Amino acid sequence: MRRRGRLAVAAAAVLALALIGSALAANGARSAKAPIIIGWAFDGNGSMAPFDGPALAAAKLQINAVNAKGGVLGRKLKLLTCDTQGNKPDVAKACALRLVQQKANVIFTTCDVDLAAPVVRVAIDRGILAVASCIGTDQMGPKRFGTKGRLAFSFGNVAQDEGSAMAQYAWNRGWKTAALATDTVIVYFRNVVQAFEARFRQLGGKIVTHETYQSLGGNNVQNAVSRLNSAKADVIVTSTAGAFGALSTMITGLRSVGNNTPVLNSWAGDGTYWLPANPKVTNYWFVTFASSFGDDPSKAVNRLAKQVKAATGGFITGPSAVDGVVTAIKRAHGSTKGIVLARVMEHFKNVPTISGNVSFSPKLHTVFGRRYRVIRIQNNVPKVVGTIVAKVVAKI
Amino acid sequence: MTVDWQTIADAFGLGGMYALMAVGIGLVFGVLRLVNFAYGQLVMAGAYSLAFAYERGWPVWVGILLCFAVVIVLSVAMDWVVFRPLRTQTPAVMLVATFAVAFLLQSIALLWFGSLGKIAASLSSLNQPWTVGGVDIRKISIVATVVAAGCLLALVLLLGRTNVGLHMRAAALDFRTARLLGVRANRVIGTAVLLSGLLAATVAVLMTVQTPLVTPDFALRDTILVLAGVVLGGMNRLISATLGGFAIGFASGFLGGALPTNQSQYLPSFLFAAVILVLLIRPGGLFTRFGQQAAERV
Amino acid sequence: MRRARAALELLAPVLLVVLVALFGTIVSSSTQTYVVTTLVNVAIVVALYLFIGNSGVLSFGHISFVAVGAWTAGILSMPASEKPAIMPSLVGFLRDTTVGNVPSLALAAAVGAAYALLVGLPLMRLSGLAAGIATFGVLEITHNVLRYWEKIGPGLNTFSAVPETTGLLQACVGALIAIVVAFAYQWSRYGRMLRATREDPAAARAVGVSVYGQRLLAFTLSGAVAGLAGGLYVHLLPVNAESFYLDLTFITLAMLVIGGATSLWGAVVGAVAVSAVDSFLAEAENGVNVFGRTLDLPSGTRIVVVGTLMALVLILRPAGLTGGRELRVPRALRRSVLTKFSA
Amino acid sequence: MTTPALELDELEVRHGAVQAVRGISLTVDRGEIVGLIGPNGAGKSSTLHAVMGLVPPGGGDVRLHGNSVVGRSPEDVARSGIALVPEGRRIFAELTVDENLRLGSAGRRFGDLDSVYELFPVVRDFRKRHAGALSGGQQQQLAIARALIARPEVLLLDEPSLGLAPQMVDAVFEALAQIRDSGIAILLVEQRAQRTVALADRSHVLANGRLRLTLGPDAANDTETLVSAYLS
Repeated sequence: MRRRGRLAVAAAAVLALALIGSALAANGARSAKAPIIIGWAFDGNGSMAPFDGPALAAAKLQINAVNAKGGVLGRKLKLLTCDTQGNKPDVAKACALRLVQQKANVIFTTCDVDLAAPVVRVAIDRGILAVASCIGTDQMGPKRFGTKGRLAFSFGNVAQDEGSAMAQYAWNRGWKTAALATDTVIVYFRNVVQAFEARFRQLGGKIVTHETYQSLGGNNVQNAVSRLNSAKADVIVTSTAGAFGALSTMITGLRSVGNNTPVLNSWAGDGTYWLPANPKVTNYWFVTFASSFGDDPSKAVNRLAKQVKAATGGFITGPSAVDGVVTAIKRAHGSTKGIVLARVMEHFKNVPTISGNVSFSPKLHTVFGRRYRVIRIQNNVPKVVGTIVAKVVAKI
Repeated sequence: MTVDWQTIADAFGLGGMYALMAVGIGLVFGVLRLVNFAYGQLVMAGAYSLAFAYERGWPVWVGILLCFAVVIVLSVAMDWVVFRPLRTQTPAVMLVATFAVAFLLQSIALLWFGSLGKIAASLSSLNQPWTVGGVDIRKISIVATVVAAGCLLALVLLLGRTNVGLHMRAAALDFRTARLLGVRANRVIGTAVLLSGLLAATVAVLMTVQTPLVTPDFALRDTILVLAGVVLGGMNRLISATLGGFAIGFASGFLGGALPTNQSQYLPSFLFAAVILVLLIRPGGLFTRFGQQAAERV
Repeated sequence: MRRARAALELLAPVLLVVLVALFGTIVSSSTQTYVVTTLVNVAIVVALYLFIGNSGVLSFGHISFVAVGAWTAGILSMPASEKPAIMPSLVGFLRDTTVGNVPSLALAAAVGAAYALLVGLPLMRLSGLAAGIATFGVLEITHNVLRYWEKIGPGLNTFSAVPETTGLLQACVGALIAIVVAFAYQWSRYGRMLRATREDPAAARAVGVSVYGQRLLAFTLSGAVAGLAGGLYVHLLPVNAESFYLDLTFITLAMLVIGGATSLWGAVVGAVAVSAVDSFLAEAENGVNVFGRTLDLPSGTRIVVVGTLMALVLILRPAGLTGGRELRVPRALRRSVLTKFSA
Repeated sequence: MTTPALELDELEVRHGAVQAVRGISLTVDRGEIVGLIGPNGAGKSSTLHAVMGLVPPGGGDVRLHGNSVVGRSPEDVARSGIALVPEGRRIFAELTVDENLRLGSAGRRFGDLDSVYELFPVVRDFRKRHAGALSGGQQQQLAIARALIARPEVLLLDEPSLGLAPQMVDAVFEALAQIRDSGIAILLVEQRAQRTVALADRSHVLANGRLRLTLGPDAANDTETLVSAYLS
């Protein structure tokens, strides 16, 4: 027994020593030319990893390209990363603090506002601009983070804009009635469908039914399938990510009972990794930032897509965010102070980036007005079938 | 409330699937007195095997063979590395150990295959329905239920009528005495673990029919529900455990259909409230004879 | 001698916690995050210990009490101006009431206790697996309701505007309060009665101890400590409903069992040891400097190593690192030092 | 001289730092009952456990018909022909009497049911009942019957009379005599010294892990010798 007690103490002591070691972590050495440091707290292996990873990889390429052309006002861009390991809140916060210690001028964060919150808090509390590459709600900004939230921006498309674009596309295709299927597990999914409904009604469309289900292990998708199958509509509209599990189940379920109603999804439904073998997916549409399948209207996009092996079009938000931040720094005459950059960015109006023109407003710190790619999947093969820009940002 | 025959058909299908999972969990409990929380990760591993085969374009039957091989190896390894050394420990330690194993397997899957998920090769034609009076009854519902009933029957006969089964029960009740009588206890328990592995692999094959995307948390929620169902039904007998599994699956499917759609997100609350209520009224199990208490290894 | 034993039983965990906190003062602000989290984890695991360790009944429901504590403290201490953004549907009195840091923690403990009492009233009649599944059901229901019911909280949103008042000092004090409460309880007659029911329920009943009553008392008390820990948590990190669900339940239970479920010392050692390994590996994945050398582990090492270590400790030392016993001083020391204490 | 059925040769057993058995040697031959008596903690049960392979011997040897069984697992020892009636009977209360009997033959031929029934009629009468429903004495009979069913060469009994009513003790000892007559070697561990000495062909007194004294049946009424053997 005494031995056990001692063992425990010894173990604790060793661990303590190890932690002391880690306390002496490396300090970022400052280079003489004073580069602009972008710190990126990304998710290396959790639920956001498939989105953060390609965005980060593509951003690196973009940063190299900017530096090759002489950098920003003569200063090089330097990227420092920290892995939040599945966006564990304590690791995320520690990462953000670490990046601050390493003198990051701008801090990039993960693709979900709730998971990004620890990082955003650390950055904006210290007057540093916080940028998300692909958060899709209107919450990355003052709406969610109050006055200091002025320093928070996202280069994702705001759900209100995306849902509105989806409605416009559906209406243009001649779909007059829609069945809504809301995945309630995250706010972005809900907002997209709400925005679709608002805009679709405005255009004169009719909503046949509202169904809800829960991805991420909820076992009621089959119930939603049966209900959707009994509703007669021109299109079934949903917003859910393939990786969250319910999408494959829902499409397989619908198609194997012989229901071939078109399904329209948001950027969340991008990618081919989730396509079931049999029956093959057909009559499936989604809107996205860019095509990751090599047929994007923009050559630059296609080149990047090939280099980073992106699973979804979200990868383009990484370099797009870099472009946006570079423009902001230029317009701020080289300042990297958070509030200065924020003031500039709030007035972005159709600022060109690799993923098209982006706009912000003092109220909306997430992109609207971007040109969406519409991709259709037939027999498991995706193909760009058009582009669309939302005329209005839907009110929800 | 919209309760129709379609809802009942869907609920029945879910019940059949959960009953099949319950047979495997109930068998391990019956023989090892162990609540194996990592059972779902066995199913997950099997499903990833199917996905592995699909990614390489192998025929479905090769994937199924691979699935069985992987799950069986994994379950036997689990028995050797974890269950055997802990056989005499308290239920809390054993349960937490299975948590650790589950957590570990899930982490490995996450690192190995990523969080996007992989599509599994499957017997997807089973997803097609027979339409009876306007109600779509998916073939998988029938298959799952029949397989569950078949496995249950086979195991009940094995446990009740054969010497191997007798030895299994004896080893479960009193490991040491069974060995003193000449029962090769580690071997018979290993057999039970192997059988539960077979069942897990079967579950993996059938579950991917309706849920073709395999993620690291594949079958996790289902395992939790089935565990609740098995305790609810009564863990001491395989039949009551299986019925418990069926009941919770059916209840889940039924409530999912009967709840207004905007309340569907509260389904877990309704379900677990029912579970708690039943446990308070019949702590020994819904399908056990009155007065029998579920007894875990103490 | 009895007093000496009691003194050590309290001092050992207190000292360990203070050491951890002192360690937190010499590290970088980023590493300090992990130290503070470790201290909050100590409070949670001590809450688990208070009930599970003394009663021998497994509970999967305690993280619910942590969650309601976090909800209480989070909602009430958030500035009223920030509330509408995160919690647009909040009911009136929650929307209009704002309290300070300390009252919010006290209320978190009170709500944790009240919820535990409410849940315990029916559930403490159960034992064994039925109790395990029923408490798990509580976790499921709590998580589900907190996640979607936007009238009483942020729903799916993260508590991103709660004042970050849990620093080293507050976390340390919180952990110490938890330890003192657990200690006082286990040395009280109620604690002894409950442990008697753990060893032999029938015998305890025979001498007039109400198993139900004693369990309910411990459950409520541990609910208070868990609620306090939840309050500390929400003042430390932007948490949401997912933060108080399966992962936290399993990791804290593992901490308890790994430390040794039947002693306060075991609970604290388990929480500190597992948190330390976990934090060190988390740091190492992003590169740490250990004695002059940079250690940079590949992504994902942490979760696999932590899982493996947990399984290994359980297999090799099923009674936990401390063997489930309180710390005793070696005999030689005992005479010289402890006689002074008891004198 | 033929090799004895069971032979313990300088057997030692350690439990951690404690030496429970310190080198004992004895033999049991076919058709013999050998008693092993002594106070609590003398090392009697440890001896049986070492024979069965439940604890590894710290030294010495155990031979069945001249072949060492040391190092084998309990189930292998049982299969090679040594049966133990464990302390506290250890019948499977949840199983039927019949199933308990079937377990006795695990891994060995299913032996002579009739002679077992003849020896213990109660086992036949309650065949279909749960073993837990039997009285203590009946359970002890079942435990012995279960050990006999596989026709072992050596039968070890650990305190078979513990907790039984006097008439039951009589019945059990009577049965043991009959079993001996059928040619089985019996090693009987008991606390009831006097009865054991009277029944056994010879009895060894064990104290502090050592054999102190060997008594013949005639010593059964020599209370003085018995008491002094215990107290030595």
